[in-house]
Amino acid sequence: MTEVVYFAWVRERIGLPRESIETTALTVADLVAELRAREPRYDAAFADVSALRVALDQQLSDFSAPLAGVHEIAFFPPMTGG
Amino acid sequence: MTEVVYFAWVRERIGLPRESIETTALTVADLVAELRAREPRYDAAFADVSALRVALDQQLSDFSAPLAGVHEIAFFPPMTGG
Amino acid sequence: MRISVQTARFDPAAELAQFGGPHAGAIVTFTGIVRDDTGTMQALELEHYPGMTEAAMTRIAEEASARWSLSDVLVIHRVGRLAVGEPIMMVATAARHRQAAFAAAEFMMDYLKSRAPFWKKQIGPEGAHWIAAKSTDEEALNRW
Amino acid sequence: MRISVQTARFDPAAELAQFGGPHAGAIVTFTGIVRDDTGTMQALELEHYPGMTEAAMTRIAEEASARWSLSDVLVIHRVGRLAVGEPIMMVATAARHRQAAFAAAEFMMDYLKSRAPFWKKQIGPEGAHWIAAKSTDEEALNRW
Repeated sequence: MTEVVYFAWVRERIGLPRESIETTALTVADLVAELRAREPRYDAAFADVSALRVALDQQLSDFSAPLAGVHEIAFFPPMTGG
Repeated sequence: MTEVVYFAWVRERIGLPRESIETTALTVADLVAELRAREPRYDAAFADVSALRVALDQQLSDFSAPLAGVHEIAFFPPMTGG
Repeated sequence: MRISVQTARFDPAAELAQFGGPHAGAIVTFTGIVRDDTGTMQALELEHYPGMTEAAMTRIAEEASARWSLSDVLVIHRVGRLAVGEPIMMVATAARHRQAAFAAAEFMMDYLKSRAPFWKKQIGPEGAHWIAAKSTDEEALNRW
Repeated sequence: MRISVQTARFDPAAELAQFGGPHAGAIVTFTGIVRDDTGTMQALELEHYPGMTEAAMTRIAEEASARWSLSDVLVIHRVGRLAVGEPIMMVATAARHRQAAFAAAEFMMDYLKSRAPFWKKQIGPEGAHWIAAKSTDEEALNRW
């Protein structure tokens, strides 16, 4: 099982902060395609991945990264700290 | 009468913080030549004018500046504030 | 070194009073305050990614510390609901010389803006909206 | 705006507590502290040019304030005899954005270093010597 976590408007569009999923996706991009196929709210949230960032096990990563060995995948918009 | 003011090591070499002088010097450089001719301690203090700065009526100026209308001339080393 | 992610309000003056260490010649602080540009903002809400946030702040502070030989470093960032006029965050750097203290503080600010997982939501009378990242914030990283 | 040349010690934290004004989003402070690089320094003595000093500090603060639209600005500089570890001087800037607050503070520091009439003398067990200006301080002015 893989934990998928959502923040900010990604969380709001999908309607939940985190979920455990069973996936065979090899890369982040594969997982995104899988999620988009699920339901319109996922499709809407991931419509423009250039507006999204991804972290694998709390390290910033990118959409082409492999998922092997990853426990937690987080999707969120560009950060606005400071 | 013109007030001449000295700071930091210029003051220490000349041995006084300020003096009133009667001068017919037209420029700062002329005044420096006049002072150097007075006594060895002035000659020593003004030996290297590139190591000195001058202010005319409390405005930074340079050695070629005219003295007409100036009331207070200050000589000092480069500033080290902050 | 002090790193804190907190919901509680903090006092930048009290933080400065305790900051520095014995060999500092130069101390720089930056304080960010909730600003109301529109005149109608009711609050700012800050979401973050617990765990990753602390790790990112620590990494940024350690990198600044090593690169500019800081004798002390501080990063505080609030999360949760903040009112206009309240401090959001603060960084402080202590170094021997002013250039190092300034550079380290600016470096930390640039990285916190775009590389620490915080998201700001502005709450006004007509609802809430997420503040978008600025491309200039991403570009600011290029100078380091 | 607050400009002060003073012999009395000051408290940077207390100054920060009072600083800012209602529309600031970003506050930067710089504090300079007497540092003992040799391990044998007994005191630092600061001489200045009364009258010209205040005028130079005011001019520098007004220029920074206009150029970066500061909502508040502070410059304090001590003169006389200072012990190791005591604050020498402080600048603070308040602006809407962080870049303006940082730039204004660095600009003021660069100008205070080389354009305000202060001279530092280091007092040690084997006597006193005037601290020489650094060419890098003069060069720092070129960036503004």
